[in-house]
Amino acid sequence: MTEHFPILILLVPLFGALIVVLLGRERPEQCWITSLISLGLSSIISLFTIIVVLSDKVQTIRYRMGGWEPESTVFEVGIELRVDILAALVVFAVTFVGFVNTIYSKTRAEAEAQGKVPFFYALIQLLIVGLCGIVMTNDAFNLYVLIEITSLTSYALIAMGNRRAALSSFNYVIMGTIGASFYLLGVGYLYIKTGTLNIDDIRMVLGNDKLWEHQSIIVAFIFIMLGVWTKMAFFPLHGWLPNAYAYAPSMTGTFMAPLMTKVMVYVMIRVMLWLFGDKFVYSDQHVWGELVIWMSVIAIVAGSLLALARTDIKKMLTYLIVAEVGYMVGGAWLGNVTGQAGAFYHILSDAAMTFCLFIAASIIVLRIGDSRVNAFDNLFRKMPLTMIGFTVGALSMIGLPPTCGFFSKWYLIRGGIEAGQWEYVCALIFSSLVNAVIFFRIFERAYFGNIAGVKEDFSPSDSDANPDTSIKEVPWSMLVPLYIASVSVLLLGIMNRPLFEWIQTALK
Amino acid sequence: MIWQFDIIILIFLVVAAIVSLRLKDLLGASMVFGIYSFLICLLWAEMGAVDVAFTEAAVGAGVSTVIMIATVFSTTRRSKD
Amino acid sequence: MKVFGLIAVFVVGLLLLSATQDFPSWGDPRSAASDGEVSSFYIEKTESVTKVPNMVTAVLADFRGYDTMFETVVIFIAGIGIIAVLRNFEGTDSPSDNDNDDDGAGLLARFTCSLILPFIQIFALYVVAHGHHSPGGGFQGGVMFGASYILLALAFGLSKAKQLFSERRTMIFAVIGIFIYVGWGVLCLLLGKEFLNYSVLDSILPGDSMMARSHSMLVVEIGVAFTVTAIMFSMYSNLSTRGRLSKGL
Amino acid sequence: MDPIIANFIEENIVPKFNYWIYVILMMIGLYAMITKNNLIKKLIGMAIFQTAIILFYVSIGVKETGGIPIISHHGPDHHQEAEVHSEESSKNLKHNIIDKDKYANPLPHVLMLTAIVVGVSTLGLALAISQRIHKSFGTLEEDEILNELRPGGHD
Repeated sequence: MTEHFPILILLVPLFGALIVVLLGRERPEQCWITSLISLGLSSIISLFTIIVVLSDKVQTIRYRMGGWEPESTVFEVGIELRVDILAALVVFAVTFVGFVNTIYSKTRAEAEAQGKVPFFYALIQLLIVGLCGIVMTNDAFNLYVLIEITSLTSYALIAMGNRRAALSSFNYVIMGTIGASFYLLGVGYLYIKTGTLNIDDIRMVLGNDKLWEHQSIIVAFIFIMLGVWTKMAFFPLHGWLPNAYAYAPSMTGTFMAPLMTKVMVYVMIRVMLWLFGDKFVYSDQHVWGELVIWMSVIAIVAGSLLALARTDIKKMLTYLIVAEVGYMVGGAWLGNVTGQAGAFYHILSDAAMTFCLFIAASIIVLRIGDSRVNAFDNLFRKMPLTMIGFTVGALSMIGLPPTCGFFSKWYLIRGGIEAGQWEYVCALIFSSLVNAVIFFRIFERAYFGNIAGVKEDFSPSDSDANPDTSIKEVPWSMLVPLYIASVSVLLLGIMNRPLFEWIQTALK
Repeated sequence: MIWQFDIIILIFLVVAAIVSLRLKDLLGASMVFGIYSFLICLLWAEMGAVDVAFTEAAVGAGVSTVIMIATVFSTTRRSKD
Repeated sequence: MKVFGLIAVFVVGLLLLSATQDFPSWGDPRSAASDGEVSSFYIEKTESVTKVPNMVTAVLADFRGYDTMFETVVIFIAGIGIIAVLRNFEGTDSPSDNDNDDDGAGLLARFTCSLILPFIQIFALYVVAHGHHSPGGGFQGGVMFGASYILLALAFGLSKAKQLFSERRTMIFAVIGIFIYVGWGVLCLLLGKEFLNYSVLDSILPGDSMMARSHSMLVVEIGVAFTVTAIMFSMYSNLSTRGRLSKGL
Repeated sequence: MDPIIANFIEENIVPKFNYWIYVILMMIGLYAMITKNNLIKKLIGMAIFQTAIILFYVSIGVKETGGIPIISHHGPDHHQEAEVHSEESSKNLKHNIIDKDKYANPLPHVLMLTAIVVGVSTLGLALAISQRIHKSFGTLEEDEILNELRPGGHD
């Protein structure tokens, strides 16, 4: 039974999506329950997968689709799934965030999906299928198909919002197709030189035949990296992300912001270490190592400054995501295990804290009716329960112990010092300072209210007239996800040592 | 695989691609895109990829063109470039 | 923007061209991809292990059946995505559009269509069923079957086509298609082998395990055809009416 | 002609003509996707871009000596097998040796079937999104949409 866990994680939400479509528009309540059950089941299975992978016997589950054992050939002829501890952790993060986000969607889906509730739940479950598949597959072309599944679902989910969401979704279609097609081109260049599509086999052929110096392999690497960077919104290619996530329906934004870019970072690490191998990527003959670290420094600085310049809280958070992507790219390219493990640990912790912050921000925007920070007067008094969750996420983003943001940043800085990349270390510290400025600005506004004497072009809305009656706490279906997210931020921080050790052993 | 045939279709392909992008009338552009799909389907049949050619004939020259024309009819034919 | 685009495009093009210099020549049978073990395995062993002469069908539905399952899911996503983005359940956005009746094309077009529609549909079924021996398969046949409904909608008006293939019915058909495909894989799982390992199905299908693979390919192709037929029609009917499904082109 | 250029053409362009055309088509499509102002034109560029990549993949699978990837036991290539009765030949399949140079590589074809499907799905969804944009902005030109957004936009 345990050997079938990888495919079961995928099949349960897939069936959930089919059932939800069959249920139809007349039964939104049952659609919610169905997707809650299917995602809950899927996250339980992925939790068991972590336990199985961590047990003494099994370290890596390999699952051959269709049972095609390579008999006469050395290479795989079918498609293979490969689940190690890294994949199991990310899959658990994906399914668990999906599950918690479904709780959050309970009231919002009916309000924001305009009578298309079943399609929303079906698309979000298929998105989860795609993300889990991306993480687990061991076939370069299958990865492309799954990337397209996640892209198509996210185009549709974003375009379900208002008219600006449709426009940003269109830009996302263009950028996303360029990214995915570049990835496909890179895989084609690898295939023409190696004759196989299995990730492990490609690495083996590249190593055995000494293809590393070939121009086509170098070009393939550049194109795969460009494609993946486009999908993860690495700084100069980030154009599609802020508008898409800020204007999407809130329950879509809360799911996609924590996960989409992080899963693509996982793909990048996997491409670097498993598809091409560290001997190729970190080789001294290529100039790109230093270059990418500098690009990530620029991404971190630019993302932080752009976030500082925004007053709209959702836009601000999306630019912070751009900066966080810079952290992870830099960490993965440092060339030592500490940096890679730090980048991987940051995938998990960033997913948790972004999820926490996005839920809190969505709740606040929903209740205030204004997304500008200037409208956040006295929020600590009006919505204390929400603001506690927001504070936990914000402290983690700044990087204060015992939240997970502190530890992941700590490992990344340690990796940077080990590699001697001081510009990267400086950028990380600078970004933490900027984050502190950003969030303490919000805290000040929310705790003390508008300080008298400061003139602003902010017209007081109705909420200022009777602050105590109009703004109330939100229903439990929104607060519970927020608290689960904040608790997981703290838990990931407390459990940092065992997690980090698992990650390090898997990377070695 | 006949390479003379191959080269002629490839050149036509480039021409069709440029024409469909230069036309200011979106309906015409969609039609020329259908021609482009049909040419590329011929190319694949000639290269021995019969299944791909069949799919492209049904999808590229058929359904893609139809849904593109449907969109042009229900939005606008005008294009500035 | 134009200058920037031109520079970006030329950089990309030059990079790609610089890599073609160490490609094998076009059509070289000894190139790594064509002479590699995987490709040779498919060409030499496909017929002996699956009894299907069309290698493309065999690789598509069996060796890489997991890819094809997701290919069907992609089509399904496109269908429900278009409904989620465009469908307007509240009725018309401008009432005047609904006034004139939708009665399709002229008499000649209707007559021709009613003559050729049955043949299109039979040929589509042939393409699905004969995919093992000739080019074709579930996807191509499904597209043709869907196209026959599109033709019906063009000639007789969308309302006529919707009587045969209502929106609810398209969704059910699309779901049934994926259900057949995935369910067939789950059946292998229940019988104790890997997902999509058709060879274990010889206990319930006639013939040995190789014939079971051959028959199972037909089953999953039928599943693909269901989904593709339904979604192709759904795509057309939504896109041609701006999501109102009231009046076609 | 300059012998160096002639040599370059001889070695790099003639045997790899397909790869050159695919790069040119890809550049056309990419240029249209980046610079075109009309949304439908961008999508046509996207479709051209995708077919260019499919052209590249299909070119990988071509063999000069190879035909279509469907095994035939009655074709002119298999005289000795054609004499044997077809039922017997399927029984003795294991003893038949299939010459792999006679058939094109099937794997790129399979991959490209999937890519075509992905392409048409993306196109359909993108057309739906552009119809929605047209419904709320009344135009498909990118600059006109951005102009309309500017006064009220709080970006």
